[in-house]
This record gives sequence, structure tokens and C-alpha cells, in this order.
Amino acid sequence: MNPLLAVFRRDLLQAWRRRADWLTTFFFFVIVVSLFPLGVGPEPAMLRTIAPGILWVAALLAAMLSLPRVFESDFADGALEQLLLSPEPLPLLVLSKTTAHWLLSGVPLALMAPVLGLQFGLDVEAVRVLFWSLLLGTPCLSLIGVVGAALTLGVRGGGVLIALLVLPLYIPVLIFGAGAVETVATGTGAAGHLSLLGACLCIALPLAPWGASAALRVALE
Amino acid sequence: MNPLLAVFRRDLLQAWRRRADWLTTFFFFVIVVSLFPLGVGPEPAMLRTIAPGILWVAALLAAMLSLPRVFESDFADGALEQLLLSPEPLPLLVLSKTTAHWLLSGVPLALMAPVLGLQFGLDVEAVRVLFWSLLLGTPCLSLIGVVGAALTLGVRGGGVLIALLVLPLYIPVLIFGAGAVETVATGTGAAGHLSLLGACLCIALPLAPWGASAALRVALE
Amino acid sequence: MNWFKFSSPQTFYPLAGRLIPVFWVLAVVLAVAGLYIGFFVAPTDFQQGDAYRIIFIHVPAAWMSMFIYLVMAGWAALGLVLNTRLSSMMASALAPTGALMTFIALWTGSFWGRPTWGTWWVWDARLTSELILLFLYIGFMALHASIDEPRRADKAAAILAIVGVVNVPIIYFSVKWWNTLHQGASVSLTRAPSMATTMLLGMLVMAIAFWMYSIAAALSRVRSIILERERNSAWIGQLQESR
Amino acid sequence: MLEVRDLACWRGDQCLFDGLDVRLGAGEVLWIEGANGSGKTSLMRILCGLSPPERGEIRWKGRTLREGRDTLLHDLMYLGHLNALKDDLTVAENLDFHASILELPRDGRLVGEAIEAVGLTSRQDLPVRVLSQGQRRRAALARLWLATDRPLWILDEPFAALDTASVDSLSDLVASHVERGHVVVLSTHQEVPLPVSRTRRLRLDALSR
Amino acid sequence: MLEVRDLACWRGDQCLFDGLDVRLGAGEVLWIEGANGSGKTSLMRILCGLSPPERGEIRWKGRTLREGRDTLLHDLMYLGHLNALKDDLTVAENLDFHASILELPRDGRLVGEAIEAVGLTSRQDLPVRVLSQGQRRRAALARLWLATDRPLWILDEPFAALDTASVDSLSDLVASHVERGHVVVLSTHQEVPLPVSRTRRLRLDALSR
Ligand code: HEM
Ligand SMILES: Nc1ncnc2c1ncn2[C@@H]1O[C@H](COP(=O)(O)OP(=O)(O)OP(=O)(O)O)[C@@H](O)[C@H]1O
Ligand SMILES: Nc1ncnc2c1ncn2[C@@H]1O[C@H](COP(=O)(O)OP(=O)(O)OP(=O)(O)O)[C@@H](O)[C@H]1O
Ligand SMILES: [Mg+2]
Ligand SMILES: [Mg+2]
Repeated sequence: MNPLLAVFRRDLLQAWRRRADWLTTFFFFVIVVSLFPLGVGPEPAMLRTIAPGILWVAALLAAMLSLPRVFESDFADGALEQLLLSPEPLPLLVLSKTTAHWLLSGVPLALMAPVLGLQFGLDVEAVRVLFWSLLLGTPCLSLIGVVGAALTLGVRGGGVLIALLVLPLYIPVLIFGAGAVETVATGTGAAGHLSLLGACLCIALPLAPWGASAALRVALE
Repeated sequence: MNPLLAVFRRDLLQAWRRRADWLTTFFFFVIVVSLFPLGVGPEPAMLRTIAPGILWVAALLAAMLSLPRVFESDFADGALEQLLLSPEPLPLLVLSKTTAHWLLSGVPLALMAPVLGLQFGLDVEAVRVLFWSLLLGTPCLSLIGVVGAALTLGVRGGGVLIALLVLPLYIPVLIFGAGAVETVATGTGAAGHLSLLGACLCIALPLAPWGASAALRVALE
Repeated sequence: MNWFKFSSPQTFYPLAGRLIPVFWVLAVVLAVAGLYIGFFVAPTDFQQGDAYRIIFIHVPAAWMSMFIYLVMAGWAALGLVLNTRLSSMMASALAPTGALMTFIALWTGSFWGRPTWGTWWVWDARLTSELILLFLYIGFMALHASIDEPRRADKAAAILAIVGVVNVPIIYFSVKWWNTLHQGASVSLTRAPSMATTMLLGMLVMAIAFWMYSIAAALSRVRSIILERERNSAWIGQLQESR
Repeated sequence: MLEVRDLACWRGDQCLFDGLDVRLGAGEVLWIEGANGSGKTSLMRILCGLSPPERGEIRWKGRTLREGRDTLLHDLMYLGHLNALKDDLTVAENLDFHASILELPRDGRLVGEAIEAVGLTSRQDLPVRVLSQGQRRRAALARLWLATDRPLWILDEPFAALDTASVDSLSDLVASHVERGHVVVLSTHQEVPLPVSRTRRLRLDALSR
Repeated sequence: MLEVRDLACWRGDQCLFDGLDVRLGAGEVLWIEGANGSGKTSLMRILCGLSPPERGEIRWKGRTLREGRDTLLHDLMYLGHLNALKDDLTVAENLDFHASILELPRDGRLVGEAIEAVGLTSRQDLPVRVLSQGQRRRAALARLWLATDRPLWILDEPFAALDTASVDSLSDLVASHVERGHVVVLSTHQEVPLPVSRTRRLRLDALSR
């Protein structure tokens, strides 16, 4: 089997063995979203206005929470050394890990978000845009995230340091994503915001794997 | 030195060596709170209404994020086995770890929250209540949290499973905490909510260390 | 009669096998009767019209969701303290039924909320605490599923169940402690019920039907758990041979 | 001192040992041998009370683990496969912590001597993270020099990763410990110089089917 | 095949070795010896190109690591202190994964044979989590049986935690590997039966000051 495929397959297989793991990324998302009305109060009109923001922030947090797992176990048990010594180019291997991460953390969020959106009283059009914005936005989150994950590898205080590095970079994605959903209420059309999300993806796709693999080499030195 | 003190001191010492770690729990709190105006939009009146909820939810998430660290490294490197074999009663040792966790994650949040509250336009009285509610609420979060941390130790998918177990139990604390701050705006007086928070603490204080140590024994079996 | 005899899976297994059909029959009969009373005998409500008839499913399910949790936590605690295998198996057999009941209560409740409150969902204390209950059930099952060794899984999940018991009184008393949209208890042992007798009758019959169903479902599940966990023991081998 | 009666241990579907009987008097070493996976670690963890046996009884000074858990915890020094060292703390800080939680005698001088005994004096103020594999093991072993008063040592492959000089000094320590009438249970795959007359060997493979 | 010229390595304020020169021809074993912390692991990681040396040059088949990184990666099989096994995957799945990323020949039969060679056939479908210390090491070593075509093996304490039978079978494998004209660099603290005539010993302590 091709090494890229092998990495991808192994990550999925491991996730399958640890089903609880990615199922709970997903539950985390659901729970965080459900917490807000509790804290903020139950007026439907207000909840409807803040819904896109809350859903997107929760997606950001959920994606971020699952980041440390991307390299951590490989680092701790020495498998990362072996990946670095693979004849295959490292950025491609990283890309294949990133894809697995997205499939396991991003896609479920995009699928669940519409249901939660309905609970907050969003209308069908807004929910549709929410879905597409998440489907475009979550790969960016994964790509930016793995760079952060690689940079904080084996660093004292990694787990939370990652939040500090990654969240600021997530901000544009958040603004375009939540913005896209909000346009539906204001009636200005979501296409602009969605294409900006697409642009983020196009920038992150070639850069992130390269950055992450440079960071990995440094981490193992 | 007394074993309880030794555990406490070691946890603080380790945190000091890994300053980045707990500093970033704190930064995480600040960043999450700052993300909301970006996602939700900048109207001051609305921000003021949702501020208590957002601050409290962010505090919840920050406290939760730092949970896996409580036992994980001790578990991985075998120090937990040694704690279990200490002649000192395990619940007390757990309590001393919990105190360290609170000091490192809860107290900084309580200190920082007033500043953020002012930024959201809360008035001084509300900020004062916010501070006290957090000071009473965060120990509950730590106590409930360590039970979750102990339960998910060495479990497949621990990291995020913890969120699933712990966040639902956090909800009452959130409701009373955010509720206390909201009473200031409605003018009904925060004492009732604060004493409910106190009651939560009184329930959690004897139960949680016991539950956590039972869970630790099970985890190491 | 020696009750402890039935605390071993080996003796419990055939007993459960004999009891299950009885409970199933009772469940079906009572459910049919209850639904008949609910939908054909009970009068239309002058305020809510026919929408109120959801009560015949909603309330029994809500009761069961809380009650099953208590029973489950009780079994789990027993398993933790006495280290009896069967108690822990009972606890894990009850969890899915409890989660189902909670889900039904939530589902029918929000279905009911649409015509009466004008919204599917509000974040009031009772609704929220019921939602927490669902999460607790899911947490129990998830924790159990993510530990391979059954005995460790039992113990860990038991601790969680015990800790979560705190939530049940909160659900029950939430309508009293906070003034909420959800209505307070109208069935109580200490004073006369505040609803029509036929309605009450229908609700009680449905409640018993839900009981019977829960027992039947839990017993069948515990049988399959026993088969799975004890697959290497001698008596299961004999059981298979005797088939 | 240590009595094991009819002990059984199952892992998964497999019996590691069954009907294990051992009686260990004062001043004896029990060397547990066996191929990889024969159950040495499992046995030692059961002896410490960390995991429950499937069946059987363990008595320390005549009392079962259940009754006498406190006595056992005051008498025991256990060293597992893992070193129980915090990467961020220095060798000295780590040792000090372990001495505290195990309620071993500790003051600066004793800790310093223990570190010297394992030859890490020049490394004592470095964080454990930078130490080599063998140096970590030695840092973990330093605890033994503080625990010379504990009558029961249970050591799981203490010699792994050590260089020859360290192997010798550790086996001297074990020998002097049993000479003072204490009990040592250990496992190792290497041939190490133990006091032959006082050493009882237990082969685990023989018991499992 | 492998040439090391004037190599130096510092860690912290301390020189682990300096002016290290080694030339290793086809069919030779380099046994790196030295006390704990003398720099064996550091040297091997430098040889793999995982960490940069302070000074000096390494050539494999006449080309420096920088020029010939690709050749080296296709020729190298490195095994570190850590086992690089995923706790949740089975032994077979782990081995299969490693064979893939290292582009070793792999099909079910070969993987099965490798697992049999390390005596884990009965364990091959268990998650690595439940294996004993020595069984894990053996699962990691199984890679070597798939990598018999790789001309350069770098093995960091491959014998640690192994029982005696496994030690013998591994040293046989090393012997047969060098017989076929390949090169093996390894470190170990135990005395193991290596093919004496082909073994060069390198003591690291001697070089450091
Ligand atoms: C998702 C939404 C809902 C949830 C989670 C929920 C939950 C519950 C629970 C837990 C109980 C049993 C507690 C007790 O017996 O005191 C209950 C009872 C009841 N619920 Fe709901 N409910 C929901 C929506 C509604 C709605 C919309 C109505 C009608 C307007 C309603 C009417 C009732 C009534 C009449 C009872 C029986 C109270 C009694 O007689 O004791 N519920 N509900
Ligand atoms: N869940 C399980 N299913 C099947 N086998 C298991 C399970 N858990 C543990 N085992 C087996 O039990 C044994 C545990 O052995 P233990 O760790 O006690 O070995 P050991 O004698 O210390 O070996 P080593 O010399 O390698 O340290 C191993 O053979 C392992 O494969
Ligand atoms: N930052 C640092 N400051 C001081 N000394 C350091 C630092 N990093 C590493 N060292 C030292 O460098 C050496 C690294 O040795 P290495 O791991 O190569 O040893 P080794 O020969 O493999 O030993 P072992 O036999 O124990 O595996 C150790 O002595 C360690 O203490
Ligand atoms: Mg072992
Ligand atoms: Mg080394």
C-alpha cells in the first residue's frame, strides 16, 4: 500500500478503535452549543441573532480540542521518528493525517450544525448556508490546526499553548463563516463570504502541510 | 514534609516549570471571550446582556480544558501507582491535587473575569458579583472535573470523553453562576444564587475526592 | 426462598427467560388499553384541544426516565460495593432503555411545546435538567463502551452513575425551585389530582405499560449481556449443547 | 513474612498462573523468572494490592491485604516498569517528592547521598527530560537507597537499561537489604549477581498451561 | 559503507564525544558501548539524520547525509528506545503500518512470518496495550524481519526487556544480516552473542573528557 494511504488508513482505523474519541468531539460541539442558552437566557429572538456566532465558535473550539491528538501519540511512542525516516515526502504524509483529522472532526460538525441551528430557530436558508460554510471552513481549521499541533509538540505546556497559537489564526475563518450565515438574516447574500472561505482554504492547503512538517523536524531534533 | 503538602507543592512546582501551561488556560479564557463579539456582532446592548453567560461558559470550558492534565502525566509515567501505594489516604491526596488545580486554573479566571466584564460594559456591581460567583463556582468545577478526569483515565478516547461526562454536571454551576450576575441587571439580588453555588460546593467537597479516588483505583487495576 | 440464589447469572438467566414473555404481554395489553382510554375515552381539553393527548406518552416516559436512572444507579452501586456480576449487568442493561425514555420525554415534550408554548424548545430548568439526564445516560454508555475490560468498565461507569444521581431531584423539583414555563406536578399522593379522572386513569395505565416494557426490555438485554460476558464459562457451554 | 496461597490470575481469556503458592521468610530474595508475557508484572502488581487477583490470598506478616493494607503500605517499596519521574522536575526534586509521598525519611543530606549512590550527582539539577534512558532508571532506583528500612521491596526489572557498573551496585544493595532480614521480590531477564544462598527462584511459565 | 569523520556532539554544557572517527565496511557490526548517558543514543540519532551534529561529517555509500538523504532513507532501518507502537492497534496492524510507511515489502504472509519469528503469533490480534513490556519490544523488533533487505540497521538497545530465547533469536538475525554484507550499528549493556570476527566495538566513554 502507498504510505500516504497507509497513514490515512491507520489514523481512521485507530479512530474507529477509539470510537468514543471522535464521537465525543461531536458531543462536545453539541453540549457547548447547548450551554449558551443556559448562560445567556432563553429569549428566542436574541438566541436567533447570536446563533451563527455561537455555532461557529463552538465548531472552532471543538476542532481545536481534537488537535493535540493529531501528533501527540505518534510523538510519545516514537512513531513520528519513523514517519520522518520514511522515504515518502513528509508534507504529503502530514496532508494525509490532516485529511483524516478533517474527516473525523470537521465533517461530523458540519452535518450536526444544521440540526442545532434549527433548535435556535434559524430558518432553512440560514441553515443551508451554515452547512456550506462549515463544510468549507472546517478543512481550513484542520489545516491551520495541524501547524499549531506540530509547533507545540513536546513543548512544555503544549495542550493549551496550541489554543493560543491557533485561535488567532482561526479568527478570519470565524468571521467569514459566521458572517456568511448572518447575511441570510440581513438578506445581502452569502456568496461573498463563502468565496472568502474558499480563498482561505486555497491558501492553507499548500502552505500548512509544509509548515507543519518543518515544525515536526524541529520538534524531533 | 507531609505527603499532602508534598503533592500540592510538586504540582505547583511542575506548573511553574511549565508556566506556559497554565498561563494559556488563562489566555484561552481571554481569547474565547473575545471571539464572541467577533462571531456575534458588536451591538453594545446585546453584548451586555449576553456577557455573564459568555464569561461563565468560557470559564467552564477553560476549566474543563485543563482537566486531562490533572492525572494524565502521573498515570503515564507511573507516579500514580506510587500515589496509590502511599500510606496517606487517597481521597486526601486527590483533594490536594484538586486544590492545586483550582489555584492554577480557577483563581486566575476569577481574577481576570472582572476586567473582561468591564469590557463588555457590565456595571461595577455586576462585576463584583461576577467575581464572587466565579470564586465560589470554580472550586466546584475543579472538584467535579477531577472525578471526570479520573474516570476517563487510560480510557480509549479519554481527552474528549471527559467533556461529555463533565459538562452536563457543570450545568447547574453555570446556571447559578451566570444567574447570579444576571440578577444584578434585573435587580433581584444575587444572594440566593450565590448561596446555591455555596451549596454545590458543600456537596462536591466531600463527594468528589471520594469518587475520584475510587475511579483512580479502578483505572490502575 | 433464597434470593441470593438469583444473584448468580447462571440461575438468573433461565428465570429471566421465563419472565420476559409475561412482561411483554402485559406491556402490549396495557399499552393498547391506555392508548384507547387516552385517544377515545378521554374528553378533549377545552384549552389545548387534542394536542394535550401527548400527555399519555410524555408523562409516563418522563417518570420512567428518572426512575430508571435511580434503579440503574442503585444496581451499579451494588455492583461496585458487593462486586456482584449480575448487578453491574443489570445496570448496563437498563441504560439504553432509560436513554430511550429520556429521549421520548424530550421528543414528545418539544412536540407538545410547539402548539402550547409556540416553540420547540426553551431553556428552562426542567427541560435542561432532563437533557442533562440524557447526557448522563449517554455518558454512562460511552464510558462503558470505551473500556475493554468488562469489570473495569462496570466499576468506572458505576462511579459515574452514582455521581449523576444528584441530577434526578433537580429534574423533579425544578418546577418548584424555579418558576418555569413547564407546568408543576399535578399528580401527587398528598392531595387530590387536579385533572379529569379518565385522563388520570389513562395516564396511570400507560405508566404501568411503560414499566412492563422497561422490565421486559431490560431483562432481554441482560440475557444477551450474560451470554456475551460468560461465553467461556462451563454452564453456557452446556446450554449450547442442550439446544 | 510474605505468604501467597493458591493465587490465580487471568488476563483476557488466558490463565497466566493458577494455584501459585509461595512462602518467603525474612532475609530472602524471590527472583521471578519467566518468558516475556508470563505474568511477572501482573503477579507483582497483585502482591502490591494494585490489582485484584482472580482467586487466592496474600498475607504479609500474617495478615491478608484487605485487613492489613495499612501495614503493607508502610512496609512496601514498589518499583514498576515505569520510572514515575516528572520530565520537568530535576532529579533531586523528583526524589524528594517520592520520599514525601511514601513517607520515607528525607532530608537534604540523605537525598544527596542516594543520588550519589546512583552516580547522578553531576546531573542532579538537570530536568529529567534530558537524561538518557539508563540515567532515568537510575534516578528512579535512587528511591531504594532512601527506603532501606522498608521490609518489603518489589522491583520489576530494576536492572533494565543499566550499565554494568550500576547493575553491580544495585545487586550489592539488594544483597545488603536481605542480609538485614528484609524481603525482596524482583524480576529480571539478565543474569545478575544475587546472593545465591538466599535467593529463591520462581519460574512462572511452569505454572501456566 | 558508513564513514564518520571528526564527529562531535554536545548536550547542555557537556561534550559527549569529539573527534569521533569510524569507518564501517560491508558486513560489519558496530557495537557502541558506554555507560549510561555516554551518548550512544545521541550518536545513533545523528547517524540517522534525526538530529544535527555539532561538527563533523557522516557519509553513507560515499555521500554525505545532506546530498544523499534519499538514498539513506531507502537503506535505513532505525529502531529507537521507543517502540513506536499504537496501543489501540493490534500487533499485526502496527507492523503492517510500519511496513507501509517505510516502504518495506509487505504482504500478509511476510507480516505473519515476522510475527511468528518474534513469537507473538498467539498475540497478533490483541491490541498492543495489553502486551507485556517484553512482548511490546518484540512487536517492535518484528520490523527487522521485514527489513532484511535494508543495508543499514541502527538499533538502540534492541535487547532491552527481552527474555533469553528472544535475545538469541535476535542475535542470530543480526549475524545473518551482516553475513549478507549489510551493516548493523547497535548498542546494548548486556553481553550478547554477536559474531565476534565481524564486530567492531566502540567505547564512547573513552572519547569524552
Ligand atoms: C422537551 C420538553 C419537555 C420536557 C423535557 C419535559 C419533561 C417532563 C418531565 C421530566 C416530567 C415529569 C416530572 C414530574 O412528574 O413532575 C414532565 C411532566 C409533565 N409535563 Fe413535561 N416536558 C416537556 C414539555 C412539556 C410540555 C410542552 C407540556 C405541556 C404544555 C408538558 C406538560 C407536562 C405535564 C402536564 C406533566 C405532568 C406533570 C405531573 O402531572 O406531575 N411538558 N415533563
Ligand atoms: N486483555 C488481555 N487479553 C489477552 N491477553 C492479555 C490481556 N491483558 C494482558 N494479557 C497478557 O497477559 C500477559 C501480561 O503479562 P505481564 O505484563 O505480567 O508479563 P511479564 O511477565 O511482566 O512480561 P515481561 O517480561 O515482558 O515484562 C501478557 O502475556 C499479555 O499478553
Ligand atoms: N540539555 C542538557 N544539558 C545537560 N546534559 C544533557 C542535556 N541533554 C542531554 N544531556 C546529557 O547527554 C547525555 C545523552 O546521552 P544519550 O541519551 O545519548 O545516552 P546513552 O549513551 O544512550 O545512555 P543510555 O545507555 O542510558 O541509553 C546524557 O548524559 C544527558 O544527561
Ligand atoms: Mg513485566
Ligand atoms: Mg540510550
